[in-house]
Amino acid sequence: MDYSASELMIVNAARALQGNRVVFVGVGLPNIACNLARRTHSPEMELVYESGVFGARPARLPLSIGDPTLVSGATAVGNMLDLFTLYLQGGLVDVALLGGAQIDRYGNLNTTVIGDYEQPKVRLPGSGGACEIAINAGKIFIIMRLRRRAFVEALDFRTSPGHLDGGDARQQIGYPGAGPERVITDRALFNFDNTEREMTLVELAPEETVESIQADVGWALRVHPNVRTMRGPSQDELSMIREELDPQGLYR
Amino acid sequence: MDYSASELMIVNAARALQGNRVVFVGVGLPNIACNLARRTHSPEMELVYESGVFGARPARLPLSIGDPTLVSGATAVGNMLDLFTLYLQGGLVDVALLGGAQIDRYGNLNTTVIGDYEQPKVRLPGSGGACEIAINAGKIFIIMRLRRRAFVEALDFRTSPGHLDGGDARQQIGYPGAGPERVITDRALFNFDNTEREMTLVELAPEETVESIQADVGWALRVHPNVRTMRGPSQDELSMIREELDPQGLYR
Amino acid sequence: MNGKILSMQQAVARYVGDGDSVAIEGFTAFICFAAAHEIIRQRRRDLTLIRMTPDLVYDQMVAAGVAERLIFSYLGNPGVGSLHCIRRAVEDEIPHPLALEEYSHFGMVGRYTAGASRLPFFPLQSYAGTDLPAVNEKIRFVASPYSGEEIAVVPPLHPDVAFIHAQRADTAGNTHLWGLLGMQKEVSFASRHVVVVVEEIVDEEVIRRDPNRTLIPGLIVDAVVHEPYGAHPSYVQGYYDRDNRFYLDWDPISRDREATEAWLEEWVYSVADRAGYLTQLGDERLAGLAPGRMVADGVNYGRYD
Amino acid sequence: MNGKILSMQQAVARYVGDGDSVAIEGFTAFICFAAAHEIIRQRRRDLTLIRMTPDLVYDQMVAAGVAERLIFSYLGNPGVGSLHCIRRAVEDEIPHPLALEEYSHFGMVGRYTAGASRLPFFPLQSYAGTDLPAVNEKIRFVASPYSGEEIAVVPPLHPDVAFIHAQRADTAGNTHLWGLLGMQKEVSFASRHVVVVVEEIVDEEVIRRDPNRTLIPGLIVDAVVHEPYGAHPSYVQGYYDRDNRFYLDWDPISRDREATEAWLEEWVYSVADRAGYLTQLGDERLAGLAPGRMVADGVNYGRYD
Repeated sequence: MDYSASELMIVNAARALQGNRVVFVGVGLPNIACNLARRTHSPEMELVYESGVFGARPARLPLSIGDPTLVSGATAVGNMLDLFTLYLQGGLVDVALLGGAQIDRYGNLNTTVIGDYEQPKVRLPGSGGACEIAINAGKIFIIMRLRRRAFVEALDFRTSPGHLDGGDARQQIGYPGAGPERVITDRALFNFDNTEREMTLVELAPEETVESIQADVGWALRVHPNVRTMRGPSQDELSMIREELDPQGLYR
Repeated sequence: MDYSASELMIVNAARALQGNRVVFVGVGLPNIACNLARRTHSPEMELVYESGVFGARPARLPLSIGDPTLVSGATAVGNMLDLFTLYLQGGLVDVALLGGAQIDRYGNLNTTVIGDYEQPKVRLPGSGGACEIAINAGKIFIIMRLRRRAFVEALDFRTSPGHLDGGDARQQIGYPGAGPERVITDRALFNFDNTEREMTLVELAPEETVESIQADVGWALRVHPNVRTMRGPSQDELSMIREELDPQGLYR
Repeated sequence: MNGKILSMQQAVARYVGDGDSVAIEGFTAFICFAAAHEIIRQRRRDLTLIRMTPDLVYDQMVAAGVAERLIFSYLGNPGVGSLHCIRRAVEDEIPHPLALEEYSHFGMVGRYTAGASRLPFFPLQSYAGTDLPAVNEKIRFVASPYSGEEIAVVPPLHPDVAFIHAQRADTAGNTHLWGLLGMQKEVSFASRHVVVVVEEIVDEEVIRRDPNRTLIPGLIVDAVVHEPYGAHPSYVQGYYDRDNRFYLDWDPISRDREATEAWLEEWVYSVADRAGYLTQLGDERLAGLAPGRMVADGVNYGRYD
Repeated sequence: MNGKILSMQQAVARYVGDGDSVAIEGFTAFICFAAAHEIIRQRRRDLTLIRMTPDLVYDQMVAAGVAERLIFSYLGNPGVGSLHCIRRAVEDEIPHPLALEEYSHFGMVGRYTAGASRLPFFPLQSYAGTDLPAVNEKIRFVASPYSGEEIAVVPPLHPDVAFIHAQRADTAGNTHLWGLLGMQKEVSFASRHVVVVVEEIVDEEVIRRDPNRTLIPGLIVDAVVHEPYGAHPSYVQGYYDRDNRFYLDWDPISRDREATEAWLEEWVYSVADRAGYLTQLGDERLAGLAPGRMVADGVNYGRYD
């Protein structure tokens, strides 16, 4: 069956969300993944947006995290103080989806600058809510394309903490949330199921090999003893994405 | 003209409020005084209640600071967090009216206990919002009946700070508000217009003398060089109180 | 209809145990006397009662002997006078001693907010120069890392269960409340369990047509109890007025221990539930509390599809 | 009609001076482009621009050279990509250097809240273990006097003036806002001056029939500007949708300095005011942004007299 790299990420993210009640959603791929999950295995899933919306029922694909379609028909819409204090810091978010321009082996993320902070080569958007989401959400799923420039040995800037320097560093510093659990990319899937909390290759897209992935990862990659193959989208998942969630193919 | 001690307090309090825009109102006498002020010299006056109401337009005499008549037709009704943080602590309250079971020469108030805290002779209501009102409101008018048991040399408990130990003690401790400016009683009026910030007798009810007041004050009373006589209620003020503000005479 | 819809008897049996901390909040309004009376009927003991203004609702509970501790900020019969049963417990240890943990209103506001926000402390401009910190070691001070100035702080409060009265909710517990919001939202987010008690159960769509009016999301609600007039003798904005006659009547009753126990027997122990209480109260009494109409103008959220 | 009703030209002339700090807030919605364009037209300089999400509104202002400093938490064209004009200023100092003061969203939420509440600091669970405190000395840490745990704090923020767009207000500035509340309330209470910009001016009674919907009281409002479609190309809940075509069109325009200046000439400098902008935009474009109706059910507050 023919599908795009984005569609592969979306369906794998949607499947990973199964069993989670409250999901903190970003716009774009994460948003499509969450809505796919709600329409397939998790109808009870509640979508939280940092714009202050809880229990959104978007009638169309939101154009931004502040789209009016997220407000009309939502369960509750409050101010951002409530969203960040009562919902996120309050510990009600089960899982949040984050991405970044750079990621390291411990799932720490950079969305601030490429190059020096004062004289940046590229000025990126910055934290938004990502820094506190990474600290307070129950767990984190990271969704980003696997590219050499993104999977780096050392971040230019640490915007959002993953497992810091690994091991029990998060517990030591006292974060409420458990941090990154999975990294979902267009070419492979990773988890952190080891005491060092180091990113581990567990699944490969059909045409990929351990070597082809290692070639685009900036550190000596930890590989699971038996690496499986990523399951592609089903026909149902594809048609739901193409016909309902992203009819214009903005994220194709 | 015939009037009660309460009516004398109410009209003097109402007159004292002239020129103040935002008034933090307690229920009872202060409430009648504020509504009298709004209906006479200060139609622009905004009434704030600790229950979360700003700009109340009560259609009847409120039975409590949480009466539904304070909500219907108000300018804004929010939660108590907003009331205490944005309005009171935020510095928007020009003047607040407070009372107490005991007051000392510096306008410090006790509304907590008579006797020992652990084994109280009388357990009083406690602070309510009085403690932070006394600290944050622009200034304080104290309204209470002048009785020997109330005007004491030393408080059994300091619930709400006045001028503390006098002088610039408030500035030293860093309070935002200026503290007590007047004490309005049924028998005399006092201010604190001296560098020691000590309660000073400035006006007497017709039948009172400096001696009769001193007899019911537990410390050597400071007296203004020329003490005036309290102005009694006008016919208009009396009829407004008796016909509109307190028709049942609850506070007569 | 999901499993959250319970009777008050079921909700109290399930969510209130001996020794628990219980918050029946609502600042002078939305005071859920129905929950208090059911807790008394089920003869819970050693409860820590939490409320900014204990009001008649806790005066009755203390008189009935369910409480061992009170966390509060203002002890009074609003607009009337003292809470005589609580004073009897504090001054004369009748029916038994009552421990007090005392704050100002802002302090309680801060404790609920810190609890709801999972904050280690809430800073507020209060308490300095008063005797309150001396009698409550939980009131402390922190220096600002900017100016160095000291500011008071209070710690988070997490009641075991909160009973929140409101106008309407759907069966999932998504709750609309209008009028005095008090601290209903914060105490709900701060509590381990939340029981919402409403005048009306409405369709989910009624809630979703006005999401800004949703004060409490079903996500944090354990049970929804449909209990019309459940806040009597306090009031519910737009539904009924405060029954001030009862607030006045309670003063002489509560001054006398026997009269208080007789009242509890007649109005709590000998009625099966709220319905029984209302029957005893009579339709005429309730009809006299009906307000006129002042309806908010509709607002258009718009349909975006 | 009192003296608070001003034209946008008058409001900017009166409340925005060179070197001032200006907050045109509204999180992805209610973004008052009308205020931004008037500030550009009046050629203010050396402004500190404050917004959680600078969005296209500050991209345009920075391109026009009004700003010397930016206080923010997320620099992006939401759902589209980069803010190229701001990047040009930061990366290449075009038209001139732009100083950045950077927080996370929660940090900005905290700065507004501390400012609105006259608190010396706002505590939040964030920043520990990241590089943000190293590049912003205003982000500090305080130890809890209870557990000893360290928690991040941010200081109060007090913009010289805030421009707040909303659906409706009365002539005194009492403002109803529904939909995404963002931080409109807090930034208003935090600012020295507040200009409310609304789609409709309504009778005071409309506001007073729903006091829970009043987000901003006239007490803190200096001026009320009646500016329909004043938030275009962003949106106003129930009134118009976001004009996403413009957000997409801005990407290629903003990538090119000349194209950007040509756009500013055509849509800002060469139009007299918002009315002129709307005429140039055309009724058809606006008609295409009209949402369907989803109206909130009325609620009864009750008449208590």
